[in-house]
Amino acid sequence: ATPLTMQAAWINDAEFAGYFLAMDQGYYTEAGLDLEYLSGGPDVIPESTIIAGRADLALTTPDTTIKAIVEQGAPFKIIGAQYQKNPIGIVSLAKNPINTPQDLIGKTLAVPPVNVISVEAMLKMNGIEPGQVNIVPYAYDPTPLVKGEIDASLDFTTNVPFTIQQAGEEATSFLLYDFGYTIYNDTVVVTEQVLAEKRDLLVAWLRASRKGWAENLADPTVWPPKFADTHFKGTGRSIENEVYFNTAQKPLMESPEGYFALTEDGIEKCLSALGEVGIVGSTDMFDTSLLAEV
Amino acid sequence: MAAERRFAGVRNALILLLLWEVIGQLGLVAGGALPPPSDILIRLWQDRGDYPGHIIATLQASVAGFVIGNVVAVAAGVIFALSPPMLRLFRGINIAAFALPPIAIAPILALTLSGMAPRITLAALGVYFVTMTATVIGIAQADSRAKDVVRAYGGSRWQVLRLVQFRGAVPSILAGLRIAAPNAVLGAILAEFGGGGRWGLGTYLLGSLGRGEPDRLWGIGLIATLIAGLSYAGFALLSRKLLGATKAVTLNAAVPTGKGDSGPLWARIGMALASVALPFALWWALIKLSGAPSMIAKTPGDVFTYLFLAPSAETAQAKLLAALAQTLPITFIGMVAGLAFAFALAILSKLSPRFISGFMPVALITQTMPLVALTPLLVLILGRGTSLTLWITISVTFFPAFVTLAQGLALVPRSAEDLPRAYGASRWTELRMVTIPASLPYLFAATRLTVPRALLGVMIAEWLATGRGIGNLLNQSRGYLDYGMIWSVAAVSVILSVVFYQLVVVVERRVLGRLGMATSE
Amino acid sequence: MIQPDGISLDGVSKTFSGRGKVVEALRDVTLSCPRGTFTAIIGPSGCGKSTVMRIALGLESLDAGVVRIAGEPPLAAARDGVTGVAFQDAALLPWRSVRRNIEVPLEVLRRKPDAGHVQAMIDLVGLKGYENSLPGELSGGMRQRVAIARALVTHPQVLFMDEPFGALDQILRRQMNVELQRIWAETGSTALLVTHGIDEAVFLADRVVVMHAAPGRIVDVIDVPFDRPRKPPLFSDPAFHKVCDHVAEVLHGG
Amino acid sequence: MIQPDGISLDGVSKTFSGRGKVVEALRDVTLSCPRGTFTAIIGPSGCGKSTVMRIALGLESLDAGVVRIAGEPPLAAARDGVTGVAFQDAALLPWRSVRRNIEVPLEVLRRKPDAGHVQAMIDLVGLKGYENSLPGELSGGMRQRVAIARALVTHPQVLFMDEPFGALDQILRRQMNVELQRIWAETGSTALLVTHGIDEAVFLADRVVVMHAAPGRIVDVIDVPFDRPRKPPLFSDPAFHKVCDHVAEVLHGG
Ligand SMILES: Nc1ncnc2c1ncn2[C@@H]1O[C@H](COP(=O)(O)OP(=O)(O)OP(=O)(O)O)[C@@H](O)[C@H]1O
Ligand SMILES: Nc1ncnc2c1ncn2[C@@H]1O[C@H](COP(=O)(O)OP(=O)(O)OP(=O)(O)O)[C@@H](O)[C@H]1O
Ligand SMILES: Cc1ncc(C[n+]2csc(CCO)c2C)c(N)n1
Ligand SMILES: [Mg+2]
Ligand SMILES: [Mg+2]
Repeated sequence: ATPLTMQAAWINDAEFAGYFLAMDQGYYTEAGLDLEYLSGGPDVIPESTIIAGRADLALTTPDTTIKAIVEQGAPFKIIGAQYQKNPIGIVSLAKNPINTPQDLIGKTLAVPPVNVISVEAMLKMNGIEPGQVNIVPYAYDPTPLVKGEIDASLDFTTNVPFTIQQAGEEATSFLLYDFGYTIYNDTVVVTEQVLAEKRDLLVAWLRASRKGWAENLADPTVWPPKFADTHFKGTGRSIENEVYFNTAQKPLMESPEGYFALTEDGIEKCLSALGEVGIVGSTDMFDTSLLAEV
Repeated sequence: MAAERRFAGVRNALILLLLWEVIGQLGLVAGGALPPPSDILIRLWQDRGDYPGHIIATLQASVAGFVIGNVVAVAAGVIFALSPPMLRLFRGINIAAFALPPIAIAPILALTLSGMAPRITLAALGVYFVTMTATVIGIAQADSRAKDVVRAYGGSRWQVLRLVQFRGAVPSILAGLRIAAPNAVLGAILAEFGGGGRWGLGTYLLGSLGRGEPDRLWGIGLIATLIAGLSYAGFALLSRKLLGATKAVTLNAAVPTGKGDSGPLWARIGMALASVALPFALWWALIKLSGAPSMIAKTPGDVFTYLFLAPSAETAQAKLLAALAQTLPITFIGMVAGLAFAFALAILSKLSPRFISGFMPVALITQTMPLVALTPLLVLILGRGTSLTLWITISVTFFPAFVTLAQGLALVPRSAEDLPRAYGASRWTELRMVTIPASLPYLFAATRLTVPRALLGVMIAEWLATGRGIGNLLNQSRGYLDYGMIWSVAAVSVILSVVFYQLVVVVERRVLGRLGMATSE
Repeated sequence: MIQPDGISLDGVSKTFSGRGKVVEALRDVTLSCPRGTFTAIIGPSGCGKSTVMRIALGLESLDAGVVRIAGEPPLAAARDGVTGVAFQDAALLPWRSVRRNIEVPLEVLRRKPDAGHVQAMIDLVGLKGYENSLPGELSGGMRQRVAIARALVTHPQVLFMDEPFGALDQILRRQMNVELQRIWAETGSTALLVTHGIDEAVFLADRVVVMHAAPGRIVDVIDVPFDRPRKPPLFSDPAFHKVCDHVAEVLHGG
Repeated sequence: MIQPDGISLDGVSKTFSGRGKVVEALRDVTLSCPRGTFTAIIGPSGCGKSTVMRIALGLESLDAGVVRIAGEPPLAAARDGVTGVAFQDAALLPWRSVRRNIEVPLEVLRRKPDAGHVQAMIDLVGLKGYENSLPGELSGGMRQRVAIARALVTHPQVLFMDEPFGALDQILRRQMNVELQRIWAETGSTALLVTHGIDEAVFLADRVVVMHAAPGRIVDVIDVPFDRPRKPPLFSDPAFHKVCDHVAEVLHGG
């Protein structure tokens, strides 16, 4: 087996269940890969890891990746996308619901600093001036939302509503995707050099990962409990949370063209949405040929 | 007496705990976002299976970092105390080690080192400056009368150091180690945020953040505090044992034989240039040696290009200046507030040791509890304005200053304090006329510790809560892989810290010089 | 009404338990100095003289006994500005000039320093010209003189001095003896002087208290009958020598 | 070959420019103490006695002049373990016990402390039982005695003592005088003693150097002719008094 290293985008949670399954079931080994999996975290910038040569491929948010290609000349290629629809959305409490961008006017919205321009783009697309919404930093803890200090937060809609339910509140949310900010997420990114040198391995990785995801999402409640003592051990999260997450993310990942699909339409939407933010990408930043081989 | 005092300390801590319980149970603070201790304990018990792995990981990194950082710090402190030119030469580097925002360096460390190394490095960086400063001041304040004895017997510089200065510096170094303990633990935890590992209290905290369960977060914070607290208590005890009756009997009146800025003008100018150039040279060399890709690791030249020559330079400058304009004013206020708070506490520690021993656990929590975990609570109580920034800045700055100051106050010889007492002076008059002036060198050392931290405190508040200034700029830039901006912010924040620091040094030299006291800088 | 004693110690005991050993510094020391009298304490090194003084000043806790200064507990008396003190160690504040060191007690007592008076004290101890020097720039004897000036500057009603002239040369010492007597007589203060000079003790004091060591205790109180003001020729008076010899005998004997 | 002097200062001048004022501490001081002689320096407070000593020890820079200790520059002599010193201020290391304070010079000179000898020194100064006490637990006079023991512990060939007996009572002082004479004679060392006691100077010294102040200078060197070893009865010898009177005259006169 040939070694291959992947950098995930966040700590171990259901967002990466498909990879865990593929690892545990030996799909990567079958494909001739000796996969090393690196967990992420809030201060881990996956693109940096592949630039530094610490990993061969990384799961990224496309806005960051494409901005880096455009502005820094980073030699990245996107060879797949885990989420066909970005799960990031505006989450609020049902008792103070925010169901559309218009509802945000005059409200306080917590956004991770990285995502501020995405939110501003979405607001602009919906005819709202950024000044009309009070944007404050968000550090992934929903307590201020639950306590009403903020009215809404930008977070993974697949995840936080569960926490809010646990806290005894009802959550409501909408995806940025559904209001014009049509980007992928957890895009699979490699450097041009790796693409050239390890193309076969990458194809093998995509194939094995697809298999893992298909099996995992066949019944989203089955696999997370199996990782309780392995991949999910000591993460501080609960298995119920992962099941919720896994279930919620299923519709966002599925595509008629299979998992990781990069469709012409999808790429077009992604690029045009980013264009609104001032990130002018192009189709040649995507390499769909590997998926074609799978 | 001693037993009574210890009892009073325990009693005060218990009262505090009880108060906390009541507040927590009734949800008096922040709509119940502050969990009562009982909930935290119950939660700790429920989570007991998770903890061992995380504790071991954090313990390994923080202990290794603590040991390495302190060994280097004491060695460096000795060298700097013996050779003021070296101290000047390394000032920029020393301050950078203290003032560089962990959020900026953690990712870089993770990319250039592997395994536990990034965590150990960050923990070591967290302790280095504090212990080094404590060593330098301890050595500089050594009693010249005792030095004369050794010198009169032909004692070498080394013997003077070993027999008099180093031993004399032990109380001060122990104070440094006390501050270092929480710094090491926090450093290790912060490194986990950028490292992507599976184990460690920081990692556990990350996973728990999204749960919106403050009792878990507090549990993690309290375990970290416990680790730091044990170390703190150990060194405090050692310090009390060692110090006891061994402080100087009388004040040393001797005026330091001023060497001053010696040497010809060209040598002094050369020295000044070298001390400015060296940090940049080292920065450049480290980047080259680490072999990190140039898109990530920027040399001083790259930063210059980014800020002044590149096509995007103007935008970058504008962003940076706008952010600085937001950050700087509050930094000044935060610096003063942090120092004032430390000063008030230090005075209180002299006037009412019991109160302080009860307060100490609270102080330690503020030092080891990662602020990310506290932010929700803080914003609920204080909002997201100036008062929050000030409180965060105070919490980031006061502790080293407080311990240093308290140490200085504790070292004042009995005979000096007898004088005002014999005239029936109030405790306050005694402090004002004798104790505080006698410990001025420590007051300045404390100020020097506060200055670089204040900027860091403001940046953390900006990053976590207010979304303004260079703290926010730094965080946003990370998301866009705008490493040019990341390094610019880091460089500017270090340069600012150095400038503030230098201002303090100038004032310190003038004041202490006028009063006939030895300066450590 | 009976006026209270200037200084009164009643059954005072004090034991130190240091690291090295346990020392019974004072055992049942009773001493009363009526108002306006001059008392000298003499005794071997380590017999507890300084401890007596520090206890009378309220600087040291006692194991047993009662102390009154002008009828008040020591700290209250000190607060009222009754006491003046020169410690065995000059205990100058190194960062303050000679003048500002002398002004310390005035500041503590919140009295306005009278520049002329402070200068007079400086001149008295022969430090004219050194007003602005720091203690580190003075010789050992000069520092001690600053401490003397500082003890006198508040016109204390009760004056404590712990070997104030130890580092001075003979002439200066005699001069200071005479000056001290003059100031004491002028102010009508109660004085307690610790000294190793038998002649000095006899020249200055109304009563010489002799202490012995281990445990520290008072073995005798010797009255000195000479008229006031005493003049330097007294030093060569045979009667004077007789008293001195008596003191020496008690001091050295049993 | 002529043996070099034990201590020799040639045309030494020293001016301090402190913050208070400029002080000419020494002007053209020339002094030579042949090997094995005992010299006492006497002079008013602030005349530069301590400065002479500190210069001879290499602790103070000079403006002009040459200093030799046993033929060597001060620092070289010190390194060779030639010198012993007791400062005016006891200058003990506060964290070291009495015994360990006395051992300091031995440690500096990398000699192995001989426990018996160190104990003998402790007994000599009457501190038996206080071996493990810290300086903070001693009286003023006791601290000074530790400094004396420390000065003697290295069997120095050249011994400097700056008012070592200032805080001691008369008897102890006399005892120490006698002991010092004995040790000095036994070791054949060159001794330089700064003192305010004229009788002490005359009793101990072969020559008494009288200094005057402002500027600090030597005004006379008076030979003391008495045989060795000198015994305490000498103190009451009329010849002794005559020398003392002469010293006093030079000291006070001029
Ligand atoms: N803080 C202390 N801790 C322990 N022992 C002490 C302390 N202070 C004084 N002593 C002991 O108490 C005794 C008396 O000390 P004190 O200073 O009163 O002596 P003294 O008569 O003033 O002597 P001297 O003439 O040498 O100054 C000494 O034996 C000393 O060792
Ligand atoms: N470091 C210094 N800076 C300025 N002046 C000094 C310094 N040291 C000593 N002097 C001055 O030098 C003069 C001589 O001082 P020195 O200590 O030699 O006197 P001394 O003869 O030992 O006096 P004493 O008997 O009082 O100890 C004094 O006038 C003193 O003010
Ligand atoms: C791929 C990925 N990126 C980030 C997070 C953590 N997270 C939750 S919401 C949010 C803001 C938008 O990125 C972030 C960073 C995650 N769970 N998965
Ligand atoms: Mg005494
Ligand atoms: Mg002197």
